[in-house]
Amino acid sequence: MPDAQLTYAGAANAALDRALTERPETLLYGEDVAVPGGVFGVTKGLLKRHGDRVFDTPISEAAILGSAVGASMFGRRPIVEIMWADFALVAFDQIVNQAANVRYISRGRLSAPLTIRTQQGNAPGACAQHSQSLEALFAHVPGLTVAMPATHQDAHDLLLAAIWHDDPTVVIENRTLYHGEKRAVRLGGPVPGIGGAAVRRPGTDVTVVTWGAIQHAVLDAAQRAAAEGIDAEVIDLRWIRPIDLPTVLGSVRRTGRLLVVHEAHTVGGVGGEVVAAVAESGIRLAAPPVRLGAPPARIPAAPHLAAAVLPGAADVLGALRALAGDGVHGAVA
Amino acid sequence: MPDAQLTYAGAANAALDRALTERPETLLYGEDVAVPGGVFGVTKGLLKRHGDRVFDTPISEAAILGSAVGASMFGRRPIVEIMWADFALVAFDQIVNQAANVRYISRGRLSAPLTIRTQQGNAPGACAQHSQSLEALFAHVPGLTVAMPATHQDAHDLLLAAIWHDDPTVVIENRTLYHGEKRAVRLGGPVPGIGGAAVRRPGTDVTVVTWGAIQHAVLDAAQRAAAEGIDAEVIDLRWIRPIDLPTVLGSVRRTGRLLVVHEAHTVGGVGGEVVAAVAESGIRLAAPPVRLGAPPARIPAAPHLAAAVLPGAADVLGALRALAGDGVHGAVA
Amino acid sequence: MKSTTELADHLRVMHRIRFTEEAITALRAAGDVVGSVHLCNGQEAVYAGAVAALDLSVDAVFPTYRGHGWALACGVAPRAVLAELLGRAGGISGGRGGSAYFTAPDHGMFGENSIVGAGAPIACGAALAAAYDGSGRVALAAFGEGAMNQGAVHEALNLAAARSLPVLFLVENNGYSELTPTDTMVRNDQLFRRAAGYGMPGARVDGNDPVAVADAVGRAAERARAGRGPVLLEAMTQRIVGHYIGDAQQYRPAGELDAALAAEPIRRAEEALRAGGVAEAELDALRAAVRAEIDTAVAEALAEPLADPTTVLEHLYA
Amino acid sequence: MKSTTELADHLRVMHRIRFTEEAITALRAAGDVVGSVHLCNGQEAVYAGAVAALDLSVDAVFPTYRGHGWALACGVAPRAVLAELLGRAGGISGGRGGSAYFTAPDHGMFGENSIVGAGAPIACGAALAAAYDGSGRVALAAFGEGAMNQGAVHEALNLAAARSLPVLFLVENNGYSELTPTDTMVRNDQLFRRAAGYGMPGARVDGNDPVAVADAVGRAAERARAGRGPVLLEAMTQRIVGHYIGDAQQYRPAGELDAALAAEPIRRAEEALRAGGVAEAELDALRAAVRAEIDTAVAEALAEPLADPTTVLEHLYA
Ligand SMILES: Cc1ncc(C[n+]2csc(CCOP(=O)(O)OP(=O)(O)O)c2C)c(N)n1
Ligand SMILES: Cc1ncc(C[n+]2csc(CCOP(=O)(O)OP(=O)(O)O)c2C)c(N)n1
Ligand SMILES: [Mg+2]
Ligand SMILES: [Mg+2]
Repeated sequence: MPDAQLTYAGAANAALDRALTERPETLLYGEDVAVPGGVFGVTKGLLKRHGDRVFDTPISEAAILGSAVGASMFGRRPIVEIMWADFALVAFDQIVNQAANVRYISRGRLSAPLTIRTQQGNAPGACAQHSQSLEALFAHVPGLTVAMPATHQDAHDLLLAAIWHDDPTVVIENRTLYHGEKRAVRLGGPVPGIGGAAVRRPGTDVTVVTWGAIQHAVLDAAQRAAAEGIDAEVIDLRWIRPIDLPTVLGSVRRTGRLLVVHEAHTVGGVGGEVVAAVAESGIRLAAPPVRLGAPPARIPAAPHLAAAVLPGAADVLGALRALAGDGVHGAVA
Repeated sequence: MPDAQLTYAGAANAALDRALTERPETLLYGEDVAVPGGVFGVTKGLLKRHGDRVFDTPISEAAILGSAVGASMFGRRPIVEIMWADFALVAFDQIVNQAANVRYISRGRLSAPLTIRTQQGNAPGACAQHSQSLEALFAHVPGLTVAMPATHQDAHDLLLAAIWHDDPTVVIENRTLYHGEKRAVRLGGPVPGIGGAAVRRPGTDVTVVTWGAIQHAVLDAAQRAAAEGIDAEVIDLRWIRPIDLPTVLGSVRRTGRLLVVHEAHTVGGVGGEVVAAVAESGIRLAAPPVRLGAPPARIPAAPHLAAAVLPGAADVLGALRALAGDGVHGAVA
Repeated sequence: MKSTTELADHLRVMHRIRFTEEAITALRAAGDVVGSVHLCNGQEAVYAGAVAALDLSVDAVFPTYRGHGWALACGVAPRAVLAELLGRAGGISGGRGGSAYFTAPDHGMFGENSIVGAGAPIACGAALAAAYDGSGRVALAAFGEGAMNQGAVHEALNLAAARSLPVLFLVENNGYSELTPTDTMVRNDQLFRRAAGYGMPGARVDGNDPVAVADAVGRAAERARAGRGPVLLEAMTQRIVGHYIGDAQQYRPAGELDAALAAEPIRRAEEALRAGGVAEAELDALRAAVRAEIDTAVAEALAEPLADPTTVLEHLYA
Repeated sequence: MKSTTELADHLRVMHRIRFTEEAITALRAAGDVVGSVHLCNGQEAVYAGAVAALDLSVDAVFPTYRGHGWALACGVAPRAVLAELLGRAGGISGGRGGSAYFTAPDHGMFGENSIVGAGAPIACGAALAAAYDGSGRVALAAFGEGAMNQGAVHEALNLAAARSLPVLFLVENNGYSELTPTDTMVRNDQLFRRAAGYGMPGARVDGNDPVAVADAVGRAAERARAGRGPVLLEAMTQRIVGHYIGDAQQYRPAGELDAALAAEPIRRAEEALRAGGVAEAELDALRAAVRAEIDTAVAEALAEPLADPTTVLEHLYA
């Protein structure tokens, strides 16, 4: 399969291009996605190449999402963009009360194979209404599937999997990743199915479960921890619903230690789900599990203030030291 | 302080009446709350007694919630009703992106002392869009405070505490409790502050943390378990944000066993937060903690189908047996 | 003559709806049906007329929780509607939807919706699909006049207008938003006038006259099918029952209900047919025939087994 | 004569806004200000005119993320706006709000809003409070023309009309929703005409003429204060910059920007003053004075300490 040198945004664009090419029933629409090619340029060129299946919409999230639900019930496969995950909250009903119910209530006579592309998280200077990490809100809803790609390859693969998936799927990207350096991205391979975590760094001393852009800070910290003799295994959950528990449990069984890191607020975040699932599994840990997320605060706009709220590599390193820095490693017999 | 024989709905009505009487800055509005006295009759008589501070609104949740945010910034203390928690999702932005930010962004120069009264959960025959238990969606949001009264006294006390509270507070009632038998309710006492769980049944063998209407099924099960020699301590969380961790941890430290029961879907539910907090505390448990909630499904309308999805007393009893039925009790040394 | 047979056909549909809902009322009183049930008694002409003007082999209807009448007009068997409310295996949604959220896609009825206004953008999606599948589909979004104040309806109206989508927005104006008179919740209660702001035609129609409704919907559908965009129709009607079964309706001014009963569509249709020379015996026969049909449907529905609770976890995902 | 001094006063405010945003643009280019910044260059007449017609001792303004101009017109010190964007301790919101979400309640400016349309219902609440506090407050909700398609704005328009709330809905029609021409997103681009559907007056006003804006807002405010309800004003203007700093504006047709520059309010105001007999020297002096004021403000803002990061967990709850 061909390799291409692409940015994360380019990888997502390639996935959209392939979907529009191979699946004539796909539609791509949202605010500024067609003529402008997206406020982040992710959908550039797609209108030109695919014509009237790509179009711009009014600033009407309920109409965007609701029409996607309706179109998907009639054989279309809409890929709609909600520019920021924060904005999904003006029309959350269409996702939770509408899209998620279509297949179940009709007992499979109808389905809603739609993909909601959005992006979230803090970026320098972003205000509190443009900085939230809201995956926990989507992940609690039966009927939805939720992906959070954080690598170039996943920006392509997870989006493709979501579009091919026959139920409503939310793909949460991260704008701080869009225009970084280019990387080799495998294109044209078989379309992957949904689900499945990825071990980004194998390790023996502590399992770090993370997802989204923050994992790059986690990998930095893991590397620095390695220099201190702490060998962390870093798992990128990638799919927030369903969660790949076997991979998580298998790792924790080996390391006996668990750290969960996400950019979202700790309280009520998906980290709680991961820690709870591990606790329920009965795996005996050598140390209490630890969640590292944002403390109770809104996200301030000034970068140095946001940095004081959001977890960073230094916090992760500190947590790794506290959790696994005692030299005693491995699970309790 | 006077005792009155009231239904759960009557207790909430009494709290609203007192608030409207003692706090001239309160407003009470929403769909059908004034002239009709509420679709569940909870606000009956309040328009008559308090006049134009009580009024009906169009079917416009964004306008109801947004105007409450605005009015609360200008010295009013709005108490607005969202008829079903499910409906909050058509205007979730006003709660999460607006109300929750007012104090923080203005560094306290503005505040949003508003109370959102709603109710949730399944009731016989209710459809999937009128049956969800959504507390996890509210509980993840810093800046919000969330209560779930399940007793007659709490229907009064928690609502009063919420109204007196100087920040946006969501009070989630349950319509299956509104018109049950009357009970003695203490009125006129000092207005309680927010927060604090309640031990509904002291016990030694296993800690059951629960909240909302389902706790009545939990108490039934606990009683039946007692006959089998399982002495369960039942804690009603009452406040979902903030969670009263000291009470939960103190109990688990004594019993060494934890069961969390809620009507909401298990995955991504607040039960995960409770289990995670206990795991993080380092308290050694005699058995893995257990969460009992709804499995991944939408809520079907037919009562016997809904019963097959939602946890009930029998499920709780089964969980208690599996968790503490081994005769060995108490925490691990 | 044509108009007589046309009206008689409408009357048959209206009887079917009325008798089915009378049966539901009895079943609810008996406790066989539980939960809140929204009847459409008094509004039957809207459904009979509108559906008669559509081509359900391609068109799609998106009603609300007050959807029994829509389903029956679309040709869903009364037995299947009754079985749904009874949680029977043969219910149109196998007991998943209940009274307020069932769906009958095989009959062009793409789901009730229990979130006020939420069906309007979904209907836009059905119309949007038509632009690509060449079906010539027209989507009809039905909702109450109170829903006109819901944000999602506004966004749907604008999207449909902006993209000239083949959507008919049909407002069932029965005067009430649950227990509240809707004219107290708007400053301009001529809701059809909002259409101009979106650049689409809007009109009021006598919602108690199935022929008038069929005529207006038919012309709007033709226009939409021709690619000329959406239309907003405001059908003036009334409930002759409560918002839900058990609603005591204390909020209705004295005399209003009597006036509504005098104007209700079944009575009016029968009077018109009498005036048109149809014999009383014929009207009695029609009534009796439909009543018998519904009695049978009730018996059949009650005889069905309950939906199998071991299947409740199915169909969440493909 | 009056009109000359009035226009000169407006010009001073417009200069203050323009020079402040030119300074912001430079600070953004230098990397002192980060993140997306929405400038209002070209729309200054709306803010100067509207605020001049309000009584900020009681009235309340609710702008959008494009709010620098509103804040400055409301009397927020340029230093405090600049410091906010620079994350300085003296920023109007202590660096919490940044460019797109700061709030200046002490100046009658009750917060930018970065959720399109969300400020409209909040403004209704400020007006609702006025019905009880006897303040006589009028709330002004400002938003772009693209926001007219957002559900929350619709619900606010209807609620304000239904309850005759003293709200002015001021549409800043600059023709674009971010990078998309808004006239392609509606079928009727005369947005003020939507007002009639709600039963409120609606009108277009020349948004590049501060006197015309002040006049229209003043009359609407008087009407609202008298208890006669809301008004929808559509101020026709344009951006002479991108949606955000860095927007290359390839989406703008050739010539459009030149036309916009020819019509932009500061140039127009200066021409009018010249025509009115004001000497070039006076205009130069005014420009120079405001520029000096802003230069000082920039220096002061840059000299301030950063907001203290140890306080970021404060003020979440009382
Ligand atoms: C978003 C939302 N808000 C509120 C409700 C509660 N509710 C159900 S029916 C109804 C009244 C609707 O009135 P109208 O639109 O006129 O329709 P009708 O019931 O008269 O047919 C309300 C407020 C709801 N289901 N969804
Ligand atoms: C609910 C919501 N949807 C989308 C956005 C992204 N967005 C920010 S500004 C903007 C364009 C708004 O256009 P308009 O209302 O005309 O105001 P202008 O920017 O022209 O002043 C959009 C779509 C948002 N902030 N909020
Ligand atoms: Mg109605
Ligand atoms: Mg604009």
